[in-house]
Amino acid sequence: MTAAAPKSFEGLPAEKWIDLYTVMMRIRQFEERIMPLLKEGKIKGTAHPSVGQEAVAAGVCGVLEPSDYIVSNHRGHGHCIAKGMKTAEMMAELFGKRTGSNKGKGGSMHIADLDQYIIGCTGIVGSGAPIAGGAALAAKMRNTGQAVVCFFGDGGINQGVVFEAMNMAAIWKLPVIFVCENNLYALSTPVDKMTALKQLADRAQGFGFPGHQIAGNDLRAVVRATREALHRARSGLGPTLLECKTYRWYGHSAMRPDTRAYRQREEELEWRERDPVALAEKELGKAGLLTPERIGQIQREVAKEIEDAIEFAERSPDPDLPEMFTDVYAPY
Amino acid sequence: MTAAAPKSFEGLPAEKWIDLYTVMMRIRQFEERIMPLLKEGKIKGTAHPSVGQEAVAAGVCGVLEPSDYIVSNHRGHGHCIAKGMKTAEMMAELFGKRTGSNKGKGGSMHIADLDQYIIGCTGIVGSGAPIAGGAALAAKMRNTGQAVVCFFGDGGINQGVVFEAMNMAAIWKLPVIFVCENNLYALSTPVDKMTALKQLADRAQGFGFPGHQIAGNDLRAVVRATREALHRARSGLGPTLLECKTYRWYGHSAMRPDTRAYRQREEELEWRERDPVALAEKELGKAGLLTPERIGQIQREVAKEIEDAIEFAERSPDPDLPEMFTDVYAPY
Amino acid sequence: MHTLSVAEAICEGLREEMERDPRVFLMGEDVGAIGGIFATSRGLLDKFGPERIRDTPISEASIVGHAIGAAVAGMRPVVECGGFVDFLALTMDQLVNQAAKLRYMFGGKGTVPIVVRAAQGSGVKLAAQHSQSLEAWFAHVPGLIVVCPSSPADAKGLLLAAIRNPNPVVFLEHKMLYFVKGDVPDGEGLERIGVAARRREGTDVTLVTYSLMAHRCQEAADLLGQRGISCEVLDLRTIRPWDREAVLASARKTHRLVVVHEAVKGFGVGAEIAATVMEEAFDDLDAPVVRLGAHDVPMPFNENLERETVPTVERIVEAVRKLA
Amino acid sequence: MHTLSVAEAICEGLREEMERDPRVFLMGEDVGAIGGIFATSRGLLDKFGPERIRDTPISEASIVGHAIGAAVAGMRPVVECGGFVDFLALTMDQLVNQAAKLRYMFGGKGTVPIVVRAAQGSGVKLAAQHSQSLEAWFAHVPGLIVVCPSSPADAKGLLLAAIRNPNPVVFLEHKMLYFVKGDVPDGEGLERIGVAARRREGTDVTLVTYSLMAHRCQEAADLLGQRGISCEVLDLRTIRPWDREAVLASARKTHRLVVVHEAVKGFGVGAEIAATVMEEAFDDLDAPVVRLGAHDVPMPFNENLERETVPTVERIVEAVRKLA
Ligand SMILES: Cc1ncc(C[n+]2csc(CCOP(=O)(O)OP(=O)(O)O)c2C)c(N)n1
Ligand SMILES: Cc1ncc(C[n+]2csc(CCOP(=O)(O)OP(=O)(O)O)c2C)c(N)n1
Ligand SMILES: [Mg+2]
Ligand SMILES: [Mg+2]
Repeated sequence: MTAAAPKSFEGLPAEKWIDLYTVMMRIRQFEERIMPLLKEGKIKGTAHPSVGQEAVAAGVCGVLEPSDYIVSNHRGHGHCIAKGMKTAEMMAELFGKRTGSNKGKGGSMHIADLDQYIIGCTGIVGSGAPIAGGAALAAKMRNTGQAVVCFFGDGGINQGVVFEAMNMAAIWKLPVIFVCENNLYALSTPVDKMTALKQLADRAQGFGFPGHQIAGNDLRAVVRATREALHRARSGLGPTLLECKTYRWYGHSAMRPDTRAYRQREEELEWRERDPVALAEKELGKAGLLTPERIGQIQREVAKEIEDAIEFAERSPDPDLPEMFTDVYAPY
Repeated sequence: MTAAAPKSFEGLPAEKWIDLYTVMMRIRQFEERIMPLLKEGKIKGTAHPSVGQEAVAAGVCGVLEPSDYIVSNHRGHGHCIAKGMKTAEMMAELFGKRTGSNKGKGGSMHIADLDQYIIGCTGIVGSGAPIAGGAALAAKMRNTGQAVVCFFGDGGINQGVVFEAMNMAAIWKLPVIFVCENNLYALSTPVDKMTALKQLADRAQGFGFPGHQIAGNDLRAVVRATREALHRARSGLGPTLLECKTYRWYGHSAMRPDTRAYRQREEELEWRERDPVALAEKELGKAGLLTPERIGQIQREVAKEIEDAIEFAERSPDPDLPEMFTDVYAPY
Repeated sequence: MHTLSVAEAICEGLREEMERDPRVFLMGEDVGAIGGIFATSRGLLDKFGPERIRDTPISEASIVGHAIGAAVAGMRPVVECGGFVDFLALTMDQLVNQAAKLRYMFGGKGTVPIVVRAAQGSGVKLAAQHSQSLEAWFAHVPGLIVVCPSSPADAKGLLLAAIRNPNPVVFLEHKMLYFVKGDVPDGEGLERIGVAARRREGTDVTLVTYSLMAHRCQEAADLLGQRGISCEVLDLRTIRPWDREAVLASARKTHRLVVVHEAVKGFGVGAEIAATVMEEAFDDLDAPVVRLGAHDVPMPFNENLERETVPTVERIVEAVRKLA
Repeated sequence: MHTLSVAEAICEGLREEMERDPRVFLMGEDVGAIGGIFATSRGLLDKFGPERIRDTPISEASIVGHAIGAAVAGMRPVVECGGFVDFLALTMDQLVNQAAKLRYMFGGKGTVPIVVRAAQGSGVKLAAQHSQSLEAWFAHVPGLIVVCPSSPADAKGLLLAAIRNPNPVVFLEHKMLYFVKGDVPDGEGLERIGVAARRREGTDVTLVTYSLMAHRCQEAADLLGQRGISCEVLDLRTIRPWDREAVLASARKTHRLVVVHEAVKGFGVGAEIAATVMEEAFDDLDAPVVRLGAHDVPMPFNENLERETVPTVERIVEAVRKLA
């Protein structure tokens, strides 16, 4: 940082913003790197990359306390990275290795780390919402001051349990933040055909709690809105719905790279212009928090970290066959 | 009717109002009569009487076309009567008799009559909503002009599929009217603890269609709101939520007659004051549509009908044991 | 010993466990003011207050979901979903795709100590949507534990075991048993999951059963005893894991088995037991294992039809007589 | 005859049936623009438009619910719920408490001609929430029909039968079979529900199977044939109702049976078949019926573990060799 750099910005210490930017870069590079690995078959199954949506994960998770919970969805790498998971463990998990965060038994759609208060990704769209509510209920009953973030998409917002969980959070004033990443499509299905609302944030009106639409590619806006929602949550005022408008750059998943059947090239290019990483660089640069040198340094550090993660994953052994039989039940 | 009686009232023919009143009386007497029969064990299982809520059933169903569908819930006798079912067949069903509307195989919670476009009562709270949506979808795809009414309670409004169905009706502009009978309690649970809304009608705001709160014990208000919603539905404008505020006079069900654990006597008495039948008598009397003589005559006619229905039910045979095995599959 | 109904025994178990362990709480529809649909939480609201005896909206899937989240976060929730097992159909994703698999998917991190209680069975004339017995669904799911007590002592003792178990337990009560009374030990009376109870020793035929049918089998065994047929009656009590050793040992002794449950026969628990006994004790069997279960129909409303849909004492007696 | 993959055969069946019958339509997540999660409706949006190839929100329970309502009102909906059978866990209430029981509860009035299609099975490294085989759940429910085709011809022929059937049909495809090619008759090629196909005649052992495992059984039978063991392979194709006669006839001929399915062994379809064969053909059996199914675990992600979780050709061969 140059000598003239401010100590804080938007009420947060300068280092915090550097951290958030670093997290965005980490997500970006992690996701960009796994795609060729998926094609090569080194990463098995599928994965849902979140490139283009980094500001949501970084901004939301960046202002949480370590002991706040998050519940993620199928597009969850970014959330997990932002909440503090080690990329090496995540990468090993994608490789299905014994050293993976889930011992190679979960894979991309189930990455989790309870030590980081990440209750996990889930492959059933919407299913995390009541689980998030339950964690929030536990926090409330025990008076721990924890908040819980529940991530889901514009598709997930129409799942029965998401509605139910919103209602339960509303009546019990649970410390939940419902973060809807509205990337305009649920797989191939455009959001404006799947609700009749002007904005998804209005969904909250049907439950009696506040909902806000946010420019999801604007790190600052995400941070601001999350802090406000967190304040509500911790004050016992209940849930908030944050609709973060964003866009996924690539296909729905590694298995479905093509988007042309349902998205226009122009729209894709337009959103590429609104690259959240570039936007953060610009904003934080303008605020005197980031210099091009620092950016370059972060990029290199992160690149090294991801390469190390890949090497770690490659080097790690597969789980032994008997691992198949463990962890079905906790011992009793 | 006296000579001075008007030919129409509120844009509906005078006879229509007499019919609606008669339907209310039929529901009232049907429900009042089955309660002792349940205690005696002549009617088997349970039943959820709708005494106190007659204006909703009569007012909503009274302005439907015969070919409009209704989907009811567990508290459905009134809906079925209002939509045109024969009380004798219903009574025989409650007795579990072969002559019952469902051959004695459904009972109170499953009374149905597809010939009357009654897709039926259901014992799973909320489950009728998507089924109603589906019937509406069929109507829309075939351009039949039919509308579909979906009845549920203040408890049912929090069931996942009810939310989902509201959303689907909104996006497809289905000709559905969601009629929420808000009788203030779901079994023992007060409505104001189970949503954080000022009024349930606001639920519709989360979906982008209109919702209205209505005095559910006021036949005229119910008729008016239903006609408006029907107009919307038939014009292709989509669904409406009608929250009809009402009250059940008795216990949740025959098996749970007692209410004292969750309702105050004062509240019960207050609502008895707002008896929808008495209110209709007063209103329609004032409008010159009903005289005390006519009321007496209707009461007697209905009483006779219900007695006949009971006699029919008593006289009817049980289904033969092999009936157990029929109707599991349609022949193929 | 003291005498309690099954409903009272469950209530006693809940109360004692909530007193013992502050992490335990009860959540579900109408569990508070009226003390539960089947009176299994009577008095608990007054004792523990609305935070720990928590009424919920009619949102079954999310009741289970909230239990999962609370459990992962360190609580020990017991939930009711409107009382009837039929409503658990609404919760299958949360129960099967989330609760049962979470620990495995997470590579052994995390536990989901929830108890999902529900009432099974027919006999109350509530027809097809309120009379099912669905234990076979849950039993097919690795990661779940499935319990079906038949007596007040077991209801309490197994409920304690279920609450203390670190895994998700589907705890299946029976509507017709709630008011059945029996002796309950004065201490905690903890029972072990996975252990069958031999209700009666016998030499000619083994009846393998559970829940309400355990009582019918006892009655049948009485009648059969009068006719000189000696029945051994095994009450499984737990369906997943079920007590293979006890069943196989009895099969090797009597050489004849009848499995009796109230659920639909086809693809029911009886099939697993019959198939396993055949696999493990084929040469010990003098006759094929007989299965009795409900006829292959939804539950009819009419009470005569309802009664005949599930195994009756007469049908059990007849099946055993044909076999012995 | 023409050659199609299973996915293409399904698509052809849908197209022909939609052309033939205006009541038929397809509804589900992503069935339109991308032609379905598993490419089973490719090109249909262009041909039939968005009313009849209808994309839905991610609201699985209500997709089935809407199908039920539309069916009762006279349509013939085919629905997909996000493609994977695992997501049908979200729909169990609509499927089991509504669709399967409606006609019965209504005393024989009304029919629910819906087809709920879903993909079962493992092999694609998607772990525990995307790899299940749940046919045993559906098979336990009177009122449902359950179909599990293994070839393109059956996929098409049985899909037509399912759509024309007036009852709710759960139509279970297999992810690993979508791209498997085979001959499909040039006419409609309608197949009958409830009839097994004898894929191979044999004399020593009968393999009873379906879906992907029908292929593994054929491979195993090839290998076993080389070692002088003659296997009969029965592909059930329909699980409810299943073809008891065909299985029993074969059991009476070979006196030895192995049931092979991908679903978890415990409380699976194999148990019903084994138990039934024992009941009906005990004296014809030279050995207990052997069951092969998945190990008692959620599906692990790692591909080695995944591969070993379900029956392999080697395990089938080994099981038959032990028996024969
Ligand atoms: C219950 C369920 N239904 C369907 C799917 C298949 N599926 C996976 S992701 C997805 C789209 C989700 O869209 P959205 O919630 O907007 O998240 P995004 O992928 O856009 O991040 C679908 C349909 C699933 N995994 N779970
Ligand atoms: C899915 C489901 N959960 C629970 C029940 C038990 N139950 C039957 S009626 C009822 C209350 C319904 O309340 P509401 O929707 O307000 O209708 P009301 O009884 O007041 O008419 C409950 C909880 C049920 N039948 N179905
Ligand atoms: Mg999206
Ligand atoms: Mg109510």
